[in-house]
This record gives sequence, C-alpha cells and structure tokens, in this order.
Amino acid sequence: MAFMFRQRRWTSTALLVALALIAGACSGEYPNSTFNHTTDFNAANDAVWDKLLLFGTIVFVAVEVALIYVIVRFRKRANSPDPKPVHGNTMLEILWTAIPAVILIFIAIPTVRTIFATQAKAAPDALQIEVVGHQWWWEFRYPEYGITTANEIYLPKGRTVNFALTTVDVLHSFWVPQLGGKRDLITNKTNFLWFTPNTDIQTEAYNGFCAEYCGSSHANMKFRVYTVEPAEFERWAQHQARPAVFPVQAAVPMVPSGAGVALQDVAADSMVADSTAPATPMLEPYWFPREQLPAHVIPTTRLPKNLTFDESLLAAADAERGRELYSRSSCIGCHAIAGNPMSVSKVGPNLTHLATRHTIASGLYANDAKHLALWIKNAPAMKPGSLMPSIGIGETDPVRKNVISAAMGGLTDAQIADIVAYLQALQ
Amino acid sequence: MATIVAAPPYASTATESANTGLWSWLTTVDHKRIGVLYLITALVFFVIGGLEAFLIRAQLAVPNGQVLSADMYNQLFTMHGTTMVFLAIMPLSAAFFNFLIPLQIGARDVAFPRLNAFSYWVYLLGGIFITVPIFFSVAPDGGWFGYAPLSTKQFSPQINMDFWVLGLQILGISSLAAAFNFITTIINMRAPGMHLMRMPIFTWMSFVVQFLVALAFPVITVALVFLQFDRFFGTNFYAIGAGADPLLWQHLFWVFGHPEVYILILPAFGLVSEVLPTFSKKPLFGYPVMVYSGILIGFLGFGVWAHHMFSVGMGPIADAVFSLTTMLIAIPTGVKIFNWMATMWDGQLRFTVAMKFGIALVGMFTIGGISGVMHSSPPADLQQTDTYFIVAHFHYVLFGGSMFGLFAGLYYYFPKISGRFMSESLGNWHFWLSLIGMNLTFFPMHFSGLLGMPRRTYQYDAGQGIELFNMLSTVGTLVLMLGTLFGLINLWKSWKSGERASSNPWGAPTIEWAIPSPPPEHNFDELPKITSRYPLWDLKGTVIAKPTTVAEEAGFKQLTAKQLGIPMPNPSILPLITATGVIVMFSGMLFTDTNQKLAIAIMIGGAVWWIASLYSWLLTPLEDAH
Amino acid sequence: MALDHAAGAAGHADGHDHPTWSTYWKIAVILFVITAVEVSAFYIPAWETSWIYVPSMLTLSTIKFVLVVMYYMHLKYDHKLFRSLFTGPLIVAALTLVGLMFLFSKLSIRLGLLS
Amino acid sequence: MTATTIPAAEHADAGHGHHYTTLGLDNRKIAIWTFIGSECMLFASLISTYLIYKGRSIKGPFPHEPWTDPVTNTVYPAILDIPVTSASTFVLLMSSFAMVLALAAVQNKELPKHTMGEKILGSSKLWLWVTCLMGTAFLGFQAFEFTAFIREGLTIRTNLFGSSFFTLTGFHGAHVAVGVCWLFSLLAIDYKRGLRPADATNVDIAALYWHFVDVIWIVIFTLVYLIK
Ligand code: HEA
Ligand code: HEA
Ligand code: HEC
Ligand code: CUA
Ligand SMILES: [Cu+2]
Repeated sequence: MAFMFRQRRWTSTALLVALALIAGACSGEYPNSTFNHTTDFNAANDAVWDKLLLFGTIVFVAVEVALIYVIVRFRKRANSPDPKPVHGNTMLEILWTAIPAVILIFIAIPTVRTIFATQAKAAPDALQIEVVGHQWWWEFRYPEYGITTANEIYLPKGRTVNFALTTVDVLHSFWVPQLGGKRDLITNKTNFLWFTPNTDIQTEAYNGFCAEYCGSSHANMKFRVYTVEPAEFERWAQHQARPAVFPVQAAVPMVPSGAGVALQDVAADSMVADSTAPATPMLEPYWFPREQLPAHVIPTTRLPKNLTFDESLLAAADAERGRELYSRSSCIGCHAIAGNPMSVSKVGPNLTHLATRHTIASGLYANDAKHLALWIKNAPAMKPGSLMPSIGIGETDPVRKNVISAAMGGLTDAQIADIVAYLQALQ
Repeated sequence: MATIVAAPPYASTATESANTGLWSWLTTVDHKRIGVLYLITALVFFVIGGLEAFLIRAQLAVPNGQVLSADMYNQLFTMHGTTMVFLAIMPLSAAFFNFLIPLQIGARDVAFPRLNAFSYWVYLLGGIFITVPIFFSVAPDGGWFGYAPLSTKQFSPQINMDFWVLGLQILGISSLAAAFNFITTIINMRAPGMHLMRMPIFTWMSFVVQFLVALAFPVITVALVFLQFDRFFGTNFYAIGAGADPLLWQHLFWVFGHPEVYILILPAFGLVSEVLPTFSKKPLFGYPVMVYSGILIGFLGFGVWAHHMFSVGMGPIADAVFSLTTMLIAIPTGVKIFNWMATMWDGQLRFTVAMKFGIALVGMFTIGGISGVMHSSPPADLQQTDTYFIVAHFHYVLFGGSMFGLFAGLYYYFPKISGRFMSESLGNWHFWLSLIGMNLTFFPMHFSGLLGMPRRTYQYDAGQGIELFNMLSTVGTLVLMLGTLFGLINLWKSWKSGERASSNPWGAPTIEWAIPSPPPEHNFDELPKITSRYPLWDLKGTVIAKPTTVAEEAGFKQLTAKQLGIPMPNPSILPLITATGVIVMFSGMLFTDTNQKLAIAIMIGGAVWWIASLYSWLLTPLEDAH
Repeated sequence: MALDHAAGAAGHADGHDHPTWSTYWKIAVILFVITAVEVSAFYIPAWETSWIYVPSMLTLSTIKFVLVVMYYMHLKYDHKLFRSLFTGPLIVAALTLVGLMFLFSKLSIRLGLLS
Repeated sequence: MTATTIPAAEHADAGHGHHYTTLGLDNRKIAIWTFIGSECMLFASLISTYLIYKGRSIKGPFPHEPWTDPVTNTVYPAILDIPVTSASTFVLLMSSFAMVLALAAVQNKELPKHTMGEKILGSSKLWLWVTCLMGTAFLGFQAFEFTAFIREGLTIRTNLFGSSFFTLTGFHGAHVAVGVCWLFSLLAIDYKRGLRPADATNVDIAALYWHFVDVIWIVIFTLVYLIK
C-alpha cells in the first residue's frame, strides 16, 4: 500500500532527525547547560530530572511503539470481516490506570524529598548576598563585606551562599543554569535560594539570566557569576569593599591577578585615594582575569546602526578632567561611586569598581572604552527601554522622545571621552 | 424498538436560496451557520497568530537577530499567545460545539439561538478590538498572562495593555454566554432516549468544557476587573507602593489559566474520540471510562493551578501539594491515550487524513504530556520554568494536541458541514508537512530550553550552544507554514468544488450522520428516538453502517421546515446590535486617560445602546406564534 | 444517571410538596433571629473575643445561606438537577477560596514535623 | 426505513408551548442556575481577595480599628458601621421574603381569593413593589455607607482595604441594581397586561437571581463586617 511505504520513509527520516539532535546535544559546548553538577542544589535537582527522564522515556517509547505497531498491524485489508465490536475491558482499564499510578509514585517520592531538602533554611554561616532586581539590571550586595556592586557576582567555592531576592519594581527571576534552578524576585516579598558551589569545579565564569518577563529589555537582563578560590574571593571582597583607588599621575600598573598574596600598600605615594587612605595594609586586589574569560561570557550584541563615537577622542581623554566633569553632571543624580562624595545616588548601578567588571549594561556589552562612550552617549539606543537617559548632545532619546541639547545637561563627545577615562580608572 | 440501523437515503438538496446573502449571515440564528462563521473567523485569526509566530521565529533564527525591535517582539509574542489561545483554538472548538452539539444530541437548535449569535458577534468584534493594535505597533506587550505589576499603569503606562485588559474582558462575555447556552442545550435538548451515557463522546467532552468555562472565566474576569480598576481608577490591587501582593494576580490568573488549557484540549479529545472509532470500524473502547476520565480531568484541573508558580517561593508544602495533584492528572489522561489505542487494536484502520491527524494527536500529545509531568516536579521545574522547554511542552500539547484534533475534526466533519469532501491528496500534504514541521519546530526547543535559553527573549548571544536548535525551529516553522497553507487551500477549493458527499460518507455511527449533508435548517424531520450509543451501528447484530453514496441518495427530496410545519426561530439582527453596543461601551474606556468626558460619553452611549437593544430583543418573540 | 431518570417524568418535575405561606414566614423569622443573634454576638465582648466566635459566625451564616437556598430558592423541592448545578460550582468555589487562604497564610496547618 | 422515530408533537406537553425538552424543565431555569453557579466563582474570587488583603494595608483607615495618620496626626475612626449595615442586611433579607410571596402570588393568580388576607397575599403587584422598594432601600443604605466612608477618608484608592472593600461590595451592589431593574421590568409587565401563572417561570428566574444576591450578602455581611 502506498501509505505504508510513505509511513516507513517518514518514520525513519523522523528518527534520523531525532538522533541527530540527540547527538548534537551530547557533544559540543553548552555553556548554559542545566545538567552540570556544579552545586549540591543542581545535583539534587538533576537527580530528580534523571528519574523523570528515565520514566518519561519509558512511557514515550511504550506509547509510540505500541502506536506504530497498531498502525502497521491493523490497517484495513481487502475483504476482511468486520472487527469484533469490543466495548471495553475492565481488567485492562484497571491495569493502565494502575501502571501510571505506580510510575508516578516513583517520581513523587524523590520530588517531595528534594523539595523539602532544598527549601530548608540555609545554614546560618552561609555567605549572604542580597539580590535586588531593577528594570533591567541587577544590584548585588554583600552585607558581610559592605559591598554593593552590579551585574557580576563572585562566589567562593565550597562555601554555601544564600541569596536574598527582592525587587524594587516588577517581577524578575534569578537564574544561573549551571549552578541551579531559578527563583523569582517578587515585589514586597523576599525569596531565598541557597547552594554550595562544589570545591572541585574550575575557577569559572557563568552566565546568569533574568527568567521572568519584565518588559522591554527582559532579554538583556543578564549577569555573570565567577566561582573563585576562597583566597581569591577574600582578595576580591576586600578590594571591592574599599573605595576605588584613583590614579592622579601615571599610575603603577596594577596587575589584577598576580600570584601569591603579597601584602602591598597600594595607597602609598604614587596613588591618592579619593577618600581617606586605608591605614591597614591590604591584600592584593583580585578580579577575574580578563584574558581568562571564556568565550561564552563575551557579549556579541550588535551596536545600533546610527550611533557612532570618534575613537580618537578616547586617546586624548583625561581621567581627572573626567572626574571633575562627572561630579557635576547628571550622572551623580543616579550613580554612586564610593570615595566620590558627590556621587551617592542609588537609582542606577553602583560604579565604584566599574573597571573591575567585564561587562556593562547587565551583560549586554563588553566593558571597554568604546562601549562605555557609546553607552553614555545614548544608553536607551544601546539597550531598549533603558532607564538611563541619552546624554550625548544631538542624540535622540528613544524612550523619552526628545533631542538632547547642551541646555539639558547634554555632553559633547570629548566630554564623554573624559568621563570614560575616569570610569576606566575606577579599579 | 429497533435501532436506527442505516441512514435513510438523503440527498443534498437542502439549501434554500432564501438563505444566502450578507444580510442572512448577519441575522442568522441557525447554529450550523454560526458554527461556520466561527470556523472561518477562527481560521483567519489562526493565520494571523501563525504569522506572528513566523516573525518571532524569523527574529530568533540567528543570534542577535535584527528583524524586529525588542518592543515589537514583545508585542508579537504577547499577541501570538493571546491570539492562538483566545481567538483561534477556543473559537475553533466553538465552531464544532455549535455545529455538532445539536446534531449529536438530536436537537433542532441550541437552547437560546439568539444568545448563540450574540456570543459569536461579541467574539468577532472583541477579536478585532484586540488584534488591530498590532498593525499600529501599540499592541499589548505584557505576555499572554499579563503578570502584575508589569501590566499596571505604573510600569506599562501606554495604551497597549488597555487593549488586552478590555479585549479579554469582552471575549470572556462571549465564552460565558456560550457556556450557559450549551450547558442548557445538552441538559435539556437531548432527543428522546438520548441518555447521558448514550451521548456521543464529543458532546460529553464539550459538556465538561462548558463547565470549565463557566467556572474559570469568572475568576479571570475578577482579576481583569482589578487590573482595569487599577489602570483606570487608581485602585491598589496590584499597586506595589500600597503593599499589594503581586502573587494575587498570578493565583487568580492561573486558577483560570490551568482549567483554560483543558478547555483547549478536551474538545480535541472529543473529536478524536469520534474519528478513531469510525475509521477503525470499532466502537470506542471503554466509553464510560472515557467519560469519567474527562470529568475527572476537568475537576482536577481546578486543583493544580500553582504548578505555574513553582519558582515564586510558595514554600515546600504548597509546592509539594500542587506537584502531587498535577501528577495525578496524568492518570486519567493516560487512560484516554490507552483507550484510544485499544479502540484501534484489532480494528480495520482506514488512513484518511482525518484518521492520520487523529493518530498523530495520540502520538504528539503524549510527548507534550510527558514533558508536562516533567514540569510537575518542582525541583526539575526550577530549571525548566520560563525556558524554551516549557515552550516545547505547550506547543506539543497545543499544536500536536488541540490543533491536530481540530484538524482531524475538520476533515471528518467537513462533508457534513458543506456537503463536500476535503481533498485527500492536498490533505496528505497538509498532514505530513504539519507533522514534520511541528516536530522540527518544537522538538529542538526541548534542547534549547534545557541548555539555558529563557523564553520571551528577543535576542541571544552567539556561542551559547543554542544556535543550531533555533535555526532548526525556524526552518520547521517554514515547513509548518507550508503545511498550513496546503490545509487552507484545501479548505477553500473543497468548499467551492469538492467532491459531493452523501449523508454518511464514512459509515459513522452517530445520528448527525443520519441526516443529509449539509443538514436542513431544522436538522431532523422528526426527533430521532435513541436506543443505543451507536444508533447507526447495530452492534448486537452484525451490521455496521456502510458508507452511503451520493448515487444512492440521488432520488431523495428533502422537505423544508416550512413544508414540514416545524417552527424555526426567526433571523434577528438584534444580537449583532447588542454586541456592537457592548464593544462601544468597552471602547469608551480607552479614552479614560486622554479625554475623560469623551470616555464617559462613549461608555454611557454604548451602555444605553446595548441595554435598549437587549430589551427589544427580549420583547421580540423567538419565533412566530402559530 | 440522575439526569436521565427524570426524562420520563416530563411535565411535573417541580410538582408535589410546594412550600407554603407558613413555611415562608417561618423561614423569615428564623433568618431574622439568626441575624439578630449574629449582630448581638458582635457586641458581646465575651463572645466576640472567644475562639468560638468565628466558627459560630460561620455556622450561623451557613445556616442562613442554606435556608434561603433550600426554601426561598426552592432547591429542596425542585428537580435534583438544580441541586447539582448549584452545589457543584459552590464546592469548587469554596475549595478555591480555602486553597487561596492557605496559600496566602490566612490559614495554616500546624505540622510539628514540617515546622 | 427501519428507523423508529417519534413525532415532535408527542412530547409537546413539556414546559410551555410545543418544544420538546429532555427533562421537561424550562431552559431558562437551567440557564439561570448555571449562571448562578458561575457567579459563585465570581464572588469567591472577590471575597478571597478581600480576605487576602485584610490587614495588609500599609495605611488606614481600617475596617474595625481606628487609625492615626502618623504624618498629619489625624485620627480616623473604624470604618465599618455595624448598626447601619445590620439594618440594610435586614432589609435585603426581608426583600427575599417579599420576593417569594410575589412569586407565589403569580403562581396562584388564578385561584379564587376570598378573605382580605388571601387578597393581600395574592397581589403580585404589591409584593413586587415591596421587593423593589426594599432593594432600592438597600442600595440607598449602600450609597449612604459609601458616601460616609468617603467623608471619613476612605475611597477606593486609599489603600488595599478601600480597593477590595469597595470593589466587593460595589459588585454586589451592582447585582442588586440589576435585580431591581429586572423586577421593575416585571412590575411594568404586571401593570401592562398582568402577570399570569404562565409567566411564573419568568418571575421565578428573577426570584432565583434575587435570592442568590441575598445569599451572597449573607456571606459578605459575616465575613466582611462581623469577623474582625
Ligand atoms: C492543551 C493545553 C495543555 C495541556 C493539555 C497541558 C497538560 C499538562 N501540563 Fe501544561 N501547559 C500548557 C498547556 C497544556 N498543558 C501551557 C499553555 C503552559 C504554559 C503557560 C505559560 O507559561 O505560558 C503549560 C505549562 C505547564 C506547567 C508550568 C511550567 C512552568 O511554567 O514552569 C506545568 C507544570 O506542572 C504543566 C504540566 C502539565 C501536565 C502535568 C499536564 C498533563 O495534563 C499531561 C498529562 C498527559 C500525559 C502524561 C501523557 C499521556 C499519559 C500517559 C501515556 C500515561 C503514562 C504517563 C506517565 C506515568 C508519565 N504545564
Ligand atoms: C494555542 C496555540 C498555539 C499555537 C497553535 C502556536 C503555534 C506556534 N507557535 Fe506559539 N505560543 C503559544 C501558543 C501557540 N503557539 C503561547 C500561548 C505562547 C506563549 C506566549 C507568551 O509567552 O506570552 C507561545 C509562544 C511561542 C514562542 C515563544 C516566544 C517567546 O517566548 O519569546 C514561539 C517561538 O518560537 C512560538 C512559536 C510558534 C510557532 C512557530 C507556531 C506554529 O505552529 C504556527 C504555525 C502556523 C502558521 C505558520 C500559520 C500559517 C500561515 C500561513 C499559511 C500564512 C500564509 C498566508 C498568507 C501569506 C496570507 N510560540
Ligand atoms: C536617570 C538616571 C541616570 C543618569 C542621569 C545616568 N545614569 Fe548611568 N545608569 C542608570 C541606570 C538605570 C543604569 C542601568 C541601565 C541598564 O543596565 O539597563 C545605568 C548604567 C550605567 C552604566 C553601566 C553600569 C553597569 O555596571 O552596567 C554606566 C557606566 C553609567 N550608567 C554611567 C553613567 C554616566 C557616566 C552618567 C552621566 C554622564 C550616567 N550614567 C547618568 C541611570 C542613570
Ligand atoms: Cu528582569 Cu526579566
Ligand atoms: Cu497548568
């Protein structure tokens, strides 16, 4: 029969496609895969998933095989007698009520166990991180260290971390696929999520996402997580907790990831801190070395077509001028920079150690001079809906629908270049 | 009393010339014609929703796609979901409710024919109301479940979400009115002897669905009223500054939303339960269990809503309870799957296009059901929720389930609706391209989801390991589009020039096949007396109805209702006028912010309009006195 | 099934056993008395503050509810069908309400184990 | 033709007119009960919301306890006025009583009436009037209540309590208003051509609706007003 022929051909094609997909899924690079056991939390959840996959596959195969058998076996043949009018069979029906019920028990028990295990209270000595959702960026606070930062998290391996999740506007959802499932940020409520990064994982950079639709730039509300050695974490935290060290003269180049933990008084002669210099010697600063960033955390977002910046200006820029300009521009209405007494607002991301971060605008662009300049010039053109207004003179703000002028506090490209230099010095 | 063993020979000479022309369509109260109106309108909206999906997929084909702006994308997925759910699948089901229920239970019409027309007109106008804004880039953009507080004025100050709130409110009126109507019809308009346990299974599933509508829609109505009040009158239901709890919206929405997904699937289940027995030449296996499992699915459906909210932090007890109730639903659903297979077992399967779509539903819905069970376990769902894995789940159940079931029903009932066959060859193209296309589109989404792709994102970075899957999905969409196109062409051509069909071209067992195709205005010359579940098959004896042919029925002359002295309801324009007044009243609200006086004037005008026409409707008798 | 049995009894499903004037006024009196008791309970501090208050109020208003539905809406005398058409949805509505109360911590179960 | 069918006329005894119905019941009654079932969910949602938001308002005024505005030091009294609402509750309950009498009067229109009492009880106009007026009185109470609350500083925008309270009771009030219009329409028919036993179903469905609205108020009165 013609149908049979087609039937076989298509089933085999379909099978091939499915196999190709499965093969594709088992090899290659999946930087945001949910299957890696990088935390206890992920391992527990994945164990449940394995059961689901197993039983799901059994049911799937049983049903589809039976279906194909029925199609092939009972197709109409010429002049065969009418089939027997069977109306039902109680035994059979009890059977296929019972079998799924049994399967479900096997799924339900680990499910309930895992729910209670993973939703217990976190250990009291866990590292607390407060996560505050904003349209469309993340604020992270480490109350233990007095750190406020944005869009990038450092986690020490082997220590339980407890996230306290809140939002100041709409709902968001905190999700790092590699480290564990998500938890929503709900207005007027604090949610918790805790896990312990395994000690045997690499010093790694992971992608995090906002997983609850939150408006225009929901897709762009990403963040990065770095799992580092406890010692590196201490260095990072201590450094972040202090105001940025701002070089006045040609600064001694700071090597971010020097080996060893040599003590070094960075506030010594060649540097002046914006505020009182720390009296005690401190650990050598640390942040995730830029050269080691894996490809999957490097943003590939395209730049808007009509937004340009004369890059020669960046070379001629001056950080000190930039600081002075910054401190009397609209920037301070929204941003805080510890050590800059003019800049204390909490509307936008904290910029204190902006230069130690690898991305800007919540994972949307690489943190380099060009992107910074374009961002300051016209943020909403760079990121749909962004609540940071356009600032470059002559730019059209796509959200507020106005053209920026000098009278409105707009900045020229040269001025922006200076501010970029200042921001880039905020290590 | 003997059973009706074979359909009497009838011919398709029923159509009366007086019943054509635009005016007759605007004033019709005939459930069959209203069914046709639903069918065509819903297919138009299906194409619109599908084109929206196509744009979505075009944007996502490659990383950092440049086809759409972020805001346009957000409008498109919101409208895609809203359109497909409320304007395509529900009304397609309604097309079958309208056309089939009176025929299957042996009634001359629904209980309230004019209310039925009213439901349709409200749906049509409401659908236009909510769809038109997309052409001006001011369409709703809060997602199809419009989570507060994003959907409140504070965070969505533009007019976009106003269309959504008001549009859904309007569509709710239509669904509720239809539900009351069909419940009454099924309870009270069954032909003599049509006991509940003899009712065709499609009517049974529709009966369950009407209760789901009647109980679920009031809840979303309330949720929407709150949102509407918040947006227009400054109340605080979802105002975060006043201490509101955003989970209120989520709970109310999903108390509606989960029963809603069974509203979408049960009619398709019902249709497939008609198709499989006919083309297997066997009665439905385990009819009573099929009925009870349908009721159970409907009832349990009210107790699982919070499985959409496992990530909101409800606490372990609530998570566990809702997880278990959700898993329970797999049992009655599984029973249906197995009973369908048992129906085919040992039968003589005839692979018409209708049958193929029916069988495909069994296979494809199972996949979606299994991924549903995977979501039902909160630890696993925390990794799945709001990713493309969910998108894969619900397209398997919605496209592989609801749409395939509805297509099966369309190919099966088209001869009854139009008196003509759909083309099998075009139908085969339609089927195979749809089957391949849907798997190609939605299967890769399981992978992109579990490999870390959140849903509702208009762009993604390169190098995340999900490029291949997205490209496959987009290619699949093209195949699917081509397949759908074959289906639409088939429908169009068959309607105009398909091969003529007799009263019972498939040799089917239920009474709608005992009357001419298309049926006369009054359906049955005499109300049939029902003595078994399969009136046209005598299963105690040996006779299973043979398909009738056009030639056999050539000599038959169908008398009109007038000739038979059967009183039929008069056509009436009042339902349309009343519906228009309702829409006008709701439209007035749109101006609340810009011009309050105008808003109030329009709302009062609309209200007076529909109340006046309602009075005149109620004071006009349904049919002539005699 | 319930719906089918009546098929034969076409015509006078709501026939026998009509409530009468005397039923009506007695119900009215009971309704009045219960309302009076409820309102006075509100003003009796000993009652109002005791744990019995809320359960007693719920019971009393349930009695009123049932009386009106059974007698004034003549559900007691009418076709059985109407009883299921009303109680079915009422049960779903009540369960939903109770479920929501639990979810928003307006009610809670104390399980020592799960503290 | 082997089919056994019955002519439609054979079952013409059901309901009014000649249409066959399965159960011999009137379609309108089935529809109104279905509608009432659906309304249960509507009010369950509204009442749930009120209860969920009870005690969550971050500023007053509150239903049962006075509140001092920390900014202006204005003292707001407890909002709910139990005596007034008890009176309106009573009126609504008694309107149900009048409604059953109106229905009975229509049903028994054709019975002979001898005594004065029978004549009074048999007057559908009288009892419809009483029901309508009591319904209107209830609405009057509610209007009075609402304006008093607004004067005392509680509007639908003030806080969560205000929003959920006014919406819940407002929805109920709107139902009463619809009922009053419906009953007035019946009254108009009664004046125009007299309601006869044949119209009993029309009156009955209006009555069912009316009693349901009453029953909902019983629940609201207890949950909102009497329980703190
Ligand atoms: C037609 C519509 C439809 C149907 C029928 C279903 C059916 C089911 N759905 Fe689905 N669902 C949706 C439409 C539907 N769903 C939609 C639209 C969403 C997303 C909404 C949004 O967020 O936008 C969603 C989301 C959704 C979620 C939330 C996910 C999340 O956002 O995190 C969950 C969680 O539990 C879920 C579960 C289920 C289950 C358990 C079933 C069950 O009913 C399935 C039962 C069927 C089977 C299991 C297969 C057959 C059974 C057997 C062969 C027996 C043996 C089987 C076993 C023992 C496993 N669904
Ligand atoms: C109810 C049914 C339903 C149906 C049938 C579909 C059908 C399809 N859906 Fe749908 N989808 C939803 C319901 C449905 N969807 C819902 C509820 C959501 C969630 C929305 C939200 O998050 O808020 C969603 C979301 C959703 C997304 C996720 C968007 C996101 O999260 O960012 C995607 C992405 O690929 C998608 C794709 C598709 C595709 C490719 C189809 C295809 O099957 C479509 C196939 C049909 C056609 C292609 C039409 C045929 C057109 C022609 C024949 C054109 C020819 C004619 C002319 C040229 C005039 N859908
Ligand atoms: C009205 C408030 C506002 C003003 C004024 C403002 N910003 Fe911002 N800024 C924001 C917000 C909000 C964000 C986060 C945007 C996002 O990621 O969506 C932001 C982000 C940034 C970022 C990226 C930070 C990161 O970690 O991703 C930089 C750099 C920045 N602003 C610099 C400036 C400078 C320089 C100025 C002045 C010239 C300025 N901003 C003015 C609100 C403001
Ligand atoms: Cu924040 Cu999505
Ligand atoms: Cu669901």
